[in-house]
Order: sequence, then structure tokens, then C-alpha cells
Amino acid sequence: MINDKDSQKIVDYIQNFSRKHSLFVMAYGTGCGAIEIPATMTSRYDAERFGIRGAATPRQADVLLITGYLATKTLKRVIRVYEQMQEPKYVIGFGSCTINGGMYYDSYNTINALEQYIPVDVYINGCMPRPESVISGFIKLQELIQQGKADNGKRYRENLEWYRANQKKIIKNWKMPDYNW
Amino acid sequence: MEDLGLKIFGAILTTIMAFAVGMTYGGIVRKLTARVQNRFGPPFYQNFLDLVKLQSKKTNVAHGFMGHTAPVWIMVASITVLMFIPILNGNLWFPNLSFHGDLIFILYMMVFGSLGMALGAGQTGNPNSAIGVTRGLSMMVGFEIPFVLALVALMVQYHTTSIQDLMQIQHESGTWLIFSNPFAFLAALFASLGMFRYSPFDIVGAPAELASGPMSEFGGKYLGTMMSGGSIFAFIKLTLYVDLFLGGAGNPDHTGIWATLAGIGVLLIKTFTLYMVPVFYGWVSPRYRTEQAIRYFWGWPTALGIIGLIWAVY
Amino acid sequence: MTDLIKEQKLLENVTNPFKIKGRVIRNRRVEVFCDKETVSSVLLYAKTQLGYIHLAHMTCIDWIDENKFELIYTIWSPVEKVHLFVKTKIDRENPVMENIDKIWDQANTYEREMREMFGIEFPGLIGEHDFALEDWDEMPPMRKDFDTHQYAEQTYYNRPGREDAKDVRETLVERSGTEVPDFAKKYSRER
Amino acid sequence: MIREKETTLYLGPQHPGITGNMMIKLKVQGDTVVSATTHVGYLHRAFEKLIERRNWLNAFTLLCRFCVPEPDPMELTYARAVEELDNREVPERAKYIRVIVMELARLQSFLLWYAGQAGSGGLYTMGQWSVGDRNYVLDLFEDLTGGRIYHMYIWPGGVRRDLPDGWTDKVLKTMDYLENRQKDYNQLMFDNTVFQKRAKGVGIIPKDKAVEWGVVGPPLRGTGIKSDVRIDEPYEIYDKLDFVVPTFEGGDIWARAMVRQEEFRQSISIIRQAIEKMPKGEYYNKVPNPMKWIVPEGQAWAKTESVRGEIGFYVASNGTNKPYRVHAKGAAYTHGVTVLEKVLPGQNIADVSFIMNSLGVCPPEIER
Repeated sequence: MINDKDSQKIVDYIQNFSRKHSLFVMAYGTGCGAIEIPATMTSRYDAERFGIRGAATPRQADVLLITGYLATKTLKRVIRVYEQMQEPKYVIGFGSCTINGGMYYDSYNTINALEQYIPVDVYINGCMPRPESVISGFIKLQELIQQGKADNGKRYRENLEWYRANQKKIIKNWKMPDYNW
Repeated sequence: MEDLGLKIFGAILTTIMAFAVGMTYGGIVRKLTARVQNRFGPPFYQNFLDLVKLQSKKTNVAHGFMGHTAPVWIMVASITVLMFIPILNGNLWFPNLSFHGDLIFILYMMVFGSLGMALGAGQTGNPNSAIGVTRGLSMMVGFEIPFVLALVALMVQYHTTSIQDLMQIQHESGTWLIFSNPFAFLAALFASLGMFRYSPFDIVGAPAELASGPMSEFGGKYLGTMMSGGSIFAFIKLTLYVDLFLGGAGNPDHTGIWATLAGIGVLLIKTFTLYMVPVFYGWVSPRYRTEQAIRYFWGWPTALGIIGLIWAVY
Repeated sequence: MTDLIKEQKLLENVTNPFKIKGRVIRNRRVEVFCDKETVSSVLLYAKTQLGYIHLAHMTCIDWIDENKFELIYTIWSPVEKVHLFVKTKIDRENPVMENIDKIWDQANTYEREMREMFGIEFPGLIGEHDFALEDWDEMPPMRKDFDTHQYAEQTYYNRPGREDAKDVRETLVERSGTEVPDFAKKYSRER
Repeated sequence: MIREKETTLYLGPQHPGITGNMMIKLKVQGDTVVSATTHVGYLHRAFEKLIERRNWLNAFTLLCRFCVPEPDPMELTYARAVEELDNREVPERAKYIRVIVMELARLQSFLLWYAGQAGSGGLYTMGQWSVGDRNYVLDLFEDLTGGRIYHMYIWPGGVRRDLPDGWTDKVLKTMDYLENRQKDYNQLMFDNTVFQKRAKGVGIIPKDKAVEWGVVGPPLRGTGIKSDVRIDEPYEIYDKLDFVVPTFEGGDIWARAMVRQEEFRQSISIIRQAIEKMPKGEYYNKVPNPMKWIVPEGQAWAKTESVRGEIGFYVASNGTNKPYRVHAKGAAYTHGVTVLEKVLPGQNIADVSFIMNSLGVCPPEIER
């Protein structure tokens, strides 16, 4: 007899395995890091062999790549996109600008730390990160998924008020539907 | 009663096989595409992983009744059509609800899934979906004409509207219909380019134009169901073509287990070869605009269909 | 610099009808200074009569010490292959400038940007008020008296350890506890 | 004709067909675009404001990020403007190196454009090939400067480092490879009937309006007007090299594609000539102390030809160690806003991203 705990373990393993090997990346170049995405996806680096491929709309996507700096105007759209994505979802902060503002630390229009506004699973540093480091970032994400540690959507739901407060601090004209899906 | 039980078992087996084969073909095509593009490519079972992942995603979005049921429509339409397609000629394991006139019935049923999709996509309210649906229906107007002409040519030539009869005729005469009416086959082959939605006819879900067209608002389980429905449908189309033009597979005189397996092997070879036609064409073609695509179908393919019809009459 | 003939000719052609000052900067570069009122007529004249049909560039410089905005219109003739800079200075308080998007449509973009970044008003300018920014309610950001660093510090979360424009070597020294090597001292800011 | 209902379609900012991050608000009737309004600013980082807080040389880290697909022309243009202010001579060898770097940048940008143009038309194989080949050009940059995308290699007074040993051989080898690959590209893309059907007669820029609209670069040459900064106002050593500026009549996507196809070949030839003629000697007219370097008061305008067209920098100095004002105008500034808004009405929705790619719209260049 298999008890419930063991069978759940098996189901989790299969789920995590398939989640890990099938990452649909949101096709949204939010910053200049988008230039290395084609290189990562195409022949020399070929991210598709890890099951990473593009998805055209937020509904179909699993991974949101924040490629570099986020202008406040884009941040609003990124939040919309992020909230439209279905769980389980993952966020990768790409480039130094998402970590501490990078070279735009003193700009009046770019945010400095991404995890203040949406939860982040993996940061990839560098400006630009090379395709190798992008892939290594994805592999780190895959490890997290396999271990069941990538709970981005859950973190967002649980700390929604904190994130909302931070977001509203920057986006002055908040005309967005509530997070109810 | 025994017979019925066997038939139900066979139906389930057919569905599973169609699903597995369709998905694997998709995976192999992805791998082959990658090799053409100088890449290593995903493993051939990648589509199954995608499917498991999509089915295990949470879905907290509601788009109304049609939005919910659109993938189900596709699935239902696929399985229904599958039941009417003879997989192997006269084999008990793969039953078909064949009756006289099923060719016409299938022609209608094949549109059913797209219709459900159209209604579902319409309800999501995404403008990309709406435009994608319009494009899909226009495309259908385009490729259905040569396709129907080709089928009518066959019906006229052999005075039957039953797929099983056509298969039997090919089995008895020893020649495939591709040789007895090549024009009808060519017309149908061109139509198949449109049906499979590879380039240059991937205008329905063209990413650079409409995000992903009708599927824009469908993710997770919806997308997964659509994917499996689409895979079954691809298998259906291929099997139908093989049944009609390439002599089908299997031998009604031998229905033992080994003969069945051999029949399936033949079927796989034939369907895969046929599948490569739109895929090869897709690798090297950019996308047509909608009106260009329709003009394409109403040009040579339709002319070939008419020639096929005339050929059949005389 | 003997062959500045066409530049000299252009300078005369532009300055004489309008009685404005100007000079030949160098090969292919001529600049004229005029009032805010004459700018559009100089531009129109250069475009229709002299063949300077390409608006290469428009910009604004904030001379905060003089309390003026300097507007520079760079136009280019594909035939003569000379740049003509039309420069004017307008008041920094309540800056208003004539709208020239009737002469060149693409001036609309430049003017929308200037309206947003410097707060210069262009009467009759079509286009949404937001160009690059969204819902901006501070001082127009490209003005010199807007301190972007201060704004960024107040508005955005600053991760500790990220200091303003600090010498990399100093940070390295702080972290590792070693001295700045001699070869690196050559370029330090203190010297 | 039945009048269809007008639908508003927001193309972007999140949309696979948009080059970069911007939004086009389309009013469509059926499949036809009635009017288009572009919305930019999703990538506004306030470069020009930040440069005012940096040293003259620190500005380079920001400058090359103005437009991502092609960072080197930005560096060169700014460097030339600063050199004009400072009256700084550039050694002959540096000029040759600069030209080689510029043309390599052009090549890699062309390869990226191939991917964009073909990918927006649904020909994905092309994109996979050309972006893969682009890595070979980026490898050369990596050897030379240490960076794949951003180089910060061209400095006022020359270039930062001399060429590494054996680098020119590698360049020549890569050029041979790319020249061979050109045949494959032509077969796959330019000789493709479907591509020709899609490209011909679409997105037409009228010849008589082109210059007035502010069209520059390949789109302008695609209307049949011979205009190129490299011959109109020769900089570095372009006047000593032998190359053709291709023009093509028509003003449609096809003409622009043909111009770029020919320019690709010209770039390869320019690189070969430059390597052949390159003299030995100094490569850098050294700036005294980069941290405290003071540039004399004045204003300067410099422009260069990039892949998308002319790029101009207006630099003003008030005699301190920081630039007083730097304003950049890239080709996309007009192409991406007014020209796009004028070209799109009357076109099919299917062609919107096709046209956008052929105009070389690069949003970060518009809003900076």
C-alpha cells in the first residue's frame, strides 16, 4: 500500500520535474538586457534544450524575465503582466540594474531594487550578463523548482499589502484592477 | 456484449495512441526544427513535459461559459472525429463507427472544434483573439475549397462516401488513390499545408502580429487541453490522408496481434512522411498575409482540385 | 581654412535678410543667433529658399546662471552639405516658444519632449502631454535645479552598500583593508 | 465596401512583434490600420540628466547603452564631439581601428536586423542562423575590448587599447565566413518568393517627402536618395576608403532590405580595406587625468552613420570636468514616432511589426 504522503511525494516529484523542464518565458523585453535573449535562445547557446521557450502572452508564461532597469512607466505594466500570469510563476531579475540600480542608481525614473515591488526568485548579475550566466540563472531556478522552493506567487499573495504599498509609492496614478485572479 | 466491451476498450486504446503519436510527432518536429536551425533542440518528449506542467498550473481566471468550455470543444471534436476514422483497415482493435456517408460527416465535424474555439476566444474579449478568429475562419474558407474538391473527386470516382469502402477498394485493387487520382491528392496536400498551420500559413496565431491569436487568453489547463486536442487532431488529419490516398494501413485478412502491430508501424511511417511536407515547407517560408494565403489556396490548389474532379468524372 | 566659401555665402544669405548675427564655426558648420520671434521665419526661409530641408536635431540647454533656455535648431542641406544652427535664448521663467511642427512634422516629437523635460510651452502643440514620463508632478526633470540623485534617494529603495559615484578603488580598499597600489594612485580624484 | 467597426488594438508594450519596449495604439477596421499613435517612454532612464552628473569619461558607460543593438556609434559620435571641443588630434592608427570597430558593429547589427525582419515575418530559421553567426562578430569584440555587447572602447583621442596579436587575422577569417554565409541568407530570405510578396509595395515612404519627414539611413537610401554621413561629411578615414553607398528605388520594405543586403557586403569590404591599409603607430592621444579632465567651454555637434541612420550628439561644455549638456538624436527618434505614424495607416495589421523592423525602430534611442 502506498500511503498518502508517499503518493503526494511522487506527484510532487513529477510535477516539479515537468515544471522545471518546461519554462515558458514571457516575451517582454523590459530593458536593454533583452538584447542577450535572442542570443540565449538561438543557435550557439540554445536555451530550448533545457525546455526554455518563449510565450507570447502572460497567461501562457511561467517565467517573467526583468531584463535590466525598470522605468516607472514600465513597472506599472510589469505589475499588470505579473499579476496576469498564472501560478506557479517565477521572476528572474536580470542584470545589475534590478539588484541595486546599477549605473542608473541616481536616475529619477528607474527603480533600484526589484524585490521591493515584485518577489524575485533568482538574480543574475552583470551588465550585460552573458548568455552563459543567463542559462546558469535558469539552472539555478530549475534547482529551486525541483526543491519546491520557488514559491513566487505565494509570497506575493501573502505579502500583497506590503508590495502594494511599495508599488503605490512610485506609481502615482494607480488605475489598475485589483489582484483578484 | 463481448463485442461492445472490446469496442469500448479499442476506442480508449485508439484515443491514447492518437494522443501519444500526435504529441511525439510534435516533439520530433521541434527537435528536427532545432537541428535545421543549427541548434541542439529539446528532447523529443518535451511536449509531454510541457503538457504535464500546463495541466499542473493553477488557473484563477474566468472568461465565462464558452471561455471555459472552448478547449473541451476541441477535445470533444477531436475524439469524435477520431472515432469515425478507420485507423487500420478492418481491424477489430481499432473500431470505427464507420457508416455510409462518414466522409461528409467528417468534413463537418472537423470544423466543429474550430467553431468551439472561435466562440470561446470571442468570449475572452481580447482583441487579438477576435482578429485571430476572423483570420482562422477566413483561412478555413481558403483551404476547405481544394480539400472538399479533392474529396468530392474521390466520392465521384468510386461512387462511395465511406472511408472504409475507399480503403477496401485500394486494398483490393492494389493501387493507391494517389496514383489513380493524383490531382485530387495534390489539391488535398496543398490544403493540408493550411490545416497544419505551419509557416507560411501560421497566420492564425502569428506571434509577431497577434501575440498568440485565439489562444491569447488561454493558459495553464486550457492551453494543455488545447494542445492535446490539437495533437489528436493532427494525427486524425494524417490518418485520414493516409486512409484516403496512401492505401491506409493494416490488412483485413490478418487481424492477429503481430499483424496489428505491423499495421501500426506502416501507419506511422506513412503519416510521418506526410507530416514532413508542411513541416519542410514551414522551415523555409515566411508567413503570408491573410488575403495572400486565401489567394494561394484559390489558385493552383483549387485548379488542381477541379482537374481532379474532371479526371474522376471521365 | 581657405575653402569656407559656401559657408560664408550661406551666412550672408541667412543673416542679411533678417539682420541677425552669426558666424562660421568651421567647415560645414554655420551658426546664427536670433530672437525668439524670428526663429520660425529664419527656419522657413532656410527650408523653402535655401534648400535646408532636413531638420537634423533640436535641443535645449538650460543656462541656469543666465536664467535662460537656449534652443538650438540644427538643419541640414542635402545639396550643400552644410549644417546651419539656429540658436535663440528664451526666458527661463514661463518659457514659451513658437511651435514649428507646421514646418517640420517631426519637430512635434522634439517639442513634446522639451515640454516635458524643460517645461517649455509650445502653443498649439498637438500630442499627449506625457511623452517619456507618466504622471510626473515634480519640476520638469531636465532643468538644472532638479536634483535627480536626491529624488531617487527619497523615492526609491536604496540597497545598502551602493554609494553615489564613489571611486571603485576606495570601495575595494575599504572592503579588503589593503592600500591603494601606487600605479593606481596616478588617477585618483584627490590629486 | 461595408464599413466595418473600428477596433482599438494596443500593440505593446508587452507584445512579441514590437522591437524593444514601446506601444503603438492602432485603430483598425478589419485587418486595415486606420490610424496609429506611438507611445514611448517605457525605457526612459534619464541618460542626459545622469551624464550631467558624471565626468567626461565616465559618461561612456552610460553612452553605449543609449541604443542596445548598436552601442559603438554612440561612443564614436560623443568622442568626436568632445574631440572637437578639446581640439584633440586622433592618431592615424586609431582612426583605422575606429572604422573597423564601427563596421563590425554595423555587421552585428545587420545580423540582428536579419533576425528581426525575418522573425516578424514568420521565417524563424533565418533568425536562428543569423543571431548564431552574430556571436562570431561579438567574439571579435570580446577579444578586442573584453565586452560582448558594451565595449566602451572608443575614447576621446583614440581608442583604449591597441589591437591584440593576431586579431586582424581572426577578423579576416570571420569576414570570409560571413561572406560565405551571405549566400545562404540570400537563398533563404531575399530569393524567397513569399518574403518578396510580403515585402514589395508595403510600408512605402514617398521619395519627395522622405528628407522632410526626417527619414535617414537605409530607409532613405531605399527611396533612391543617396545620403550617407560617411560620404556627406566624411569622418575618420572613410574618404580614403573605396566603397559604394547603395540606393534602391521604391521606398518599400523590399527596397530597404535590398539596401541593407548590399551594405552588408560593403561593410565586409571596408573592413578588409581598413585592415590592409592600417598604419603602425600610436593609438591613443592620451587624456591627462581622466578623473579631472577639463574640456574647454563650447558647443559641438557631431554625427555618424549607424545602421539605422545618422546619429547626432550635441555636446555643450561650460569648462568644468562634467558635461553641461549632452543631447543625442538617433535615427529612431524620427523613424519610431512620426514616420511610423505616417507610414502605418492603410497597412495590414500583419505588416505593422514588419514595417517597424524595416525602419529599424529602437525605442531606447527615442526616449533615452
